[in-house]
Amino acid sequence: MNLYEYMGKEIFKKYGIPVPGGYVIDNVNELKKYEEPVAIKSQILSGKRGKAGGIKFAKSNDELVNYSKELLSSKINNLTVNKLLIERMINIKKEIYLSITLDRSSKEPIIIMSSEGGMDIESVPEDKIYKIYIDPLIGYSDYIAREALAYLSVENKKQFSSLLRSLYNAFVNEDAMLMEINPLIIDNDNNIIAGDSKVIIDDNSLFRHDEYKIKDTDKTELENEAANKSFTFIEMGGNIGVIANGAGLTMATLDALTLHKLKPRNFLDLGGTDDIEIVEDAFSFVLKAKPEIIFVNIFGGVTKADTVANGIVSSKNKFNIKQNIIVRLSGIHEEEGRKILLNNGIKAFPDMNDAIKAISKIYEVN
Amino acid sequence: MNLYEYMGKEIFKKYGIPVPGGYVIDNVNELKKYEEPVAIKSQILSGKRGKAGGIKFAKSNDELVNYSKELLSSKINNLTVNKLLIERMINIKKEIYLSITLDRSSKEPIIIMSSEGGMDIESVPEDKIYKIYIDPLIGYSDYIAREALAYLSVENKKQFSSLLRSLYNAFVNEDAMLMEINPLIIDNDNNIIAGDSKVIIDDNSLFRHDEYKIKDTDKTELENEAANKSFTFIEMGGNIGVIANGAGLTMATLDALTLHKLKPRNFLDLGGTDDIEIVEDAFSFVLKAKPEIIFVNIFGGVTKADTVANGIVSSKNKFNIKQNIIVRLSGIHEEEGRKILLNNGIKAFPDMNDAIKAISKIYEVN
Amino acid sequence: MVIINKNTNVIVQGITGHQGAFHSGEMIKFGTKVVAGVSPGKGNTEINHVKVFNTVSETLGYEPYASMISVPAPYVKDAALEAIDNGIKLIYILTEHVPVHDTMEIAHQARRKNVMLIGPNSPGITVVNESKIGIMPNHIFKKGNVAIASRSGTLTYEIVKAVTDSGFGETTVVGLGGDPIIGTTFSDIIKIYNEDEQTKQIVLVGEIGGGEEEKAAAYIKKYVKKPVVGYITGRSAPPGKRMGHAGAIIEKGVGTAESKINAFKDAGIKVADYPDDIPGLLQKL
Amino acid sequence: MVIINKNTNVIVQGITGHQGAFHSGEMIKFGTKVVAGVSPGKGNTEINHVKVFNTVSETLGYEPYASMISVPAPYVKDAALEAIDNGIKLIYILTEHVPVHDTMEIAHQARRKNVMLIGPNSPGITVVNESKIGIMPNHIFKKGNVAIASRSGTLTYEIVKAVTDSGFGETTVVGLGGDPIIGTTFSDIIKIYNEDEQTKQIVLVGEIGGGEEEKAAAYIKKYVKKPVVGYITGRSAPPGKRMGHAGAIIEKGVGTAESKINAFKDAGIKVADYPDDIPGLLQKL
Repeated sequence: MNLYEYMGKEIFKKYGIPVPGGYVIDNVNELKKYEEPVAIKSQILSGKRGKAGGIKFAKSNDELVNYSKELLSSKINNLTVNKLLIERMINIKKEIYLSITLDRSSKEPIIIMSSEGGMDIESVPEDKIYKIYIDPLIGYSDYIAREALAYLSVENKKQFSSLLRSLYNAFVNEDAMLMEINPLIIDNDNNIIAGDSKVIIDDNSLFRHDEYKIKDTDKTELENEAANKSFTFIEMGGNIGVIANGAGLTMATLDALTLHKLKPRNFLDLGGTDDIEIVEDAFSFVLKAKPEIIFVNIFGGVTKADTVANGIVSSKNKFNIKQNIIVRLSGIHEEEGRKILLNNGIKAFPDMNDAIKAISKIYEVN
Repeated sequence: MNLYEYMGKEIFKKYGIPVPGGYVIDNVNELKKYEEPVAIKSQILSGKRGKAGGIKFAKSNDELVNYSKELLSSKINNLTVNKLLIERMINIKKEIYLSITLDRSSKEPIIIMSSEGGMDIESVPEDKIYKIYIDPLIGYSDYIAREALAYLSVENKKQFSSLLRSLYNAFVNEDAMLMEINPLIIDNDNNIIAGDSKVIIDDNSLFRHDEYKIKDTDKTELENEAANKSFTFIEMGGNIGVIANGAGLTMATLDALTLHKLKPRNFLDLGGTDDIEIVEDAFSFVLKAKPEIIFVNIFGGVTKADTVANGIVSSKNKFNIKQNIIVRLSGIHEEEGRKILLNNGIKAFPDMNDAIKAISKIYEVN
Repeated sequence: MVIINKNTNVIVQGITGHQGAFHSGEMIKFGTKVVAGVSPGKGNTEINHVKVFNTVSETLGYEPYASMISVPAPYVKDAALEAIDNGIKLIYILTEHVPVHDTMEIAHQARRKNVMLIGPNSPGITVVNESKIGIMPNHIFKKGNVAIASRSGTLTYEIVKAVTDSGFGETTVVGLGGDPIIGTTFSDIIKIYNEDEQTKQIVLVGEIGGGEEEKAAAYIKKYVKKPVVGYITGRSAPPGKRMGHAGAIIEKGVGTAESKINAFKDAGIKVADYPDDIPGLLQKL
Repeated sequence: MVIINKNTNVIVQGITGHQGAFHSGEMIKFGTKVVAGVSPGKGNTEINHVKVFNTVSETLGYEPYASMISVPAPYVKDAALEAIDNGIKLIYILTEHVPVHDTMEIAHQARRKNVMLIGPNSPGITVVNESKIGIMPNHIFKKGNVAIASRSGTLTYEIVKAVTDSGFGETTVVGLGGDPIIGTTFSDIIKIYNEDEQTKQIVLVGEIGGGEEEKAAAYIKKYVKKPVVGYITGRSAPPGKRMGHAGAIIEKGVGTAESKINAFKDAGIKVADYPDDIPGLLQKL
């Protein structure tokens, strides 16, 4: 799950990583009296927040109140701003990029650094990026900071060393997939301060982190609702509702539709199941997304095709589905399954491409 | 350093390992009013405390007061009792042996268990002892308790598993060389309770454990005083004071004296030095042990023989040493060194055995 | 054949669970030598005529070589470390939702102890006519000359069935797992398939996320003479979204379908647009 | 010769410290190729005409094979992990008083990465006429056919000198270290000495504590044809007392001089009562 900047900074504080003094508000009534110049930062899970106008700087109480009013409830990069982080302004001598993430290839945590702070790391040239791999069986040791400091020019080496150790501890203890500080600010007194935070916590670790059991707000309402039912549901913006089984087959289904110039409304992985009710649950989510057509693509392996067929029929009746349902049903018990569907007036194909062609035809006809 | 039972049990408590309710006293005035049967346990660093009369059981207030008076300041196994641990009596259904120590050969922590609790583990036959090695790069994992429980019959498996994890955490975090619970008591309600504690903390780790900077009381006063000056000084009970350089050579010196039926008074390793003052410090400790003769055995490698010779001469004058000083001086600058000594009336040999023969001769003559 | 054969002794950690019980039964039907089960607290019971023990240590008399781990995600690390510590040489983790920090530790300890790790979140490994460890449906296989590796489950079954139905048949099928960090990867498996004499052609079913398809392509370009067919899912996936698999995500521009497809093409791999196209791209040898 | 030779590139971690500075100078006089020094915060300086860097990583251009670690005990683990991570293949730790839990971790990581570890709390290794890493006095050696291993410092110098003075001379001398847990032990070194063609006879200087002398004796009994002379210190030591070396302690009846002497005798090793007796027990070959 992606954490808001202010939540990432709370973690930083807990591990002794300096952050600018500040506070969070949901509401302008919670603003404290203006005392010094502050940044007003929209708490949304989106990059390039500043460029999109999500960060304002106030040099008076009026500015503080007016900008806060302006930002709260506004839409930045298509996301509603529900919270603001009001932070003391830091004088900036230098900006550094620092993150710890997982390197999939080496299967290790990796520290990524660059003296080019404040920019998206993707846009920094490779030769200005420095990487250190950490052996997870050994963990962090102080020489890693020394190696980092051979690359980064930082005056306050002791503070940097302690910060890097803290960040690594936070990364491991909090089961993070990413902890990014961009920019890591060095101020005119050579203090090192985390200017921003981007933290992603491993969803699969939440059983040992009660503190993160909050609403994961980079998901839409429907996505969250599905997640609570243990479905992976992703909104895609098209018009063809999709139910498939297995993440791979579901992705393949979306890809195939797209290659046929059709636009999927969603990703929904039914999972490996043999339960009619779960099929009904899947339909209920897809229907909430208001698709024009529903495409069900099932390969029966563990999941039996006839069970799914029965689930489709019962869903159609239960939810009084008016939309066209196109089904591709293959694998174990496929013939029984297709027979059940045809008997109930639902088109069923053994082949995925034939099913998609049938959908294309509907759109051509319309 | 060896910790007293009550100190070990404080560590256990900190890590959530159950111990009997109790308190420590230096003085009978600190006794609490008798409420239930208690054990009165002399806090001395010695095995077989019980057999030597160091543990008493009180079933009334009178007994509590009288036994406490009797034990405090008494000598048990030649050690003075300065503290008592007053502990609630535990009903005992079963006694187990459990310890974690370092296995020198595998270079790993090792868990040692036996269903024969309450006895010295040395006297338990090998086939009743069960060992589990822990990989220090991986640490403890719960399967280790399951493997232990395949050997030990314990009803309350969940409590045992949690206790073993706690003991391992304590062992690592406290830099222990030994954490022994003998007996580990299982009471009539199947609760598991640490009946005793024997904990040895690595002296070399004390820089990260301020809490253990206490007087290590299994050393004599002189040994402690020497330790504060960074000398290893061990009292041996004989009459020949020994100063040698290097732990190996010092042990070899004691061994050689013993093989010649001579009795060393002490072990004192001068270390690798080239400083006259350190030689003087060494003499000051050996003199406090009141030896009949002083034997100095030096091989000059890094330490130069002439420097030591000068140190011996200055010590003799400074401390007005009346005892015979026999010196064996070899290695770098040995001839200069022996000359300095002979000029000051001190017998010096190039060969260790010749020096020891000279000491033997003194005793034969006397 | 490779990795396992009909003489491979297999234990199942978590054999008394819903998945463990069902799939160990299916494995036995397939012909797998399931010699013992492990389920803490269920020792001295039996399931599918297989004896159940509390610890892996107690199964060592059966000389297990491989373990299938099907325990709840919070206990996977403990089970895997137990298996490694007891000398198991092949560990397959079925379980989904294993914390990635746990997987890192398992993977490193496995490498240190020369243990082959498959998964987590994988459908397992099937060597046709020999042995199956995992959850792939028994009925889809037929002995042939195609080796398949995939990051998916159901999609793999579908492709296997298509390969079977088209008459080619398979030597070995490995599901590598849908997590961001997995034990055996494409670049590991391609070496094994390349050296396997019975395997005449290879199918790789990749997906968005990470760079293992690209690494495998580089290896194929350099060393592999056998025909390879590739397929990549997730072409239509938006960046930053986990597409059902924890590992199927485009992060900071890395792991796009485009990059993988280009790497495949550059290595001379024939790339299928649809899974159904795969049999047609295989060569009649 | 074994372990190191005149072409072995050596770095010194802690070269600007009192010990590091003095002994790196002595090593250079001996003929050791000290190619670089490491001392955090002292980069861009020079000592004994050797360039000093802040990190091991920066010395890699000199292709170091071995590192001598002479930093204060609290920093030894960090320095050793740094050396291992940077591909150093032989690590010698001079420092005394290293926490034993740190040594365990260093030793396991060294074994995992195929690094030879000598020490901690060791006088080092000398291969006569080739290279010296450590603090043994230069002047005591003479090229000969005796290999010596010992857990002591000064006592070793004394024995080396006696072997030199008696005309035999040495091939290799290794100080294993006085700590309870050390990298290379008697049972490791005996294999190396047994295989070294220049070594015709072997001297082992053991002491109370642990069981490595016994393990080496068992190996010698089985495999070693070369004459071996042994000596054990601590015969007169009371149990439970650490005799100067953290490792020289009889614990729970384990590690007595008697046990070691008996094991030596049982393996056909001639046992000296006094260090001075050792040259007399060596064979004129």
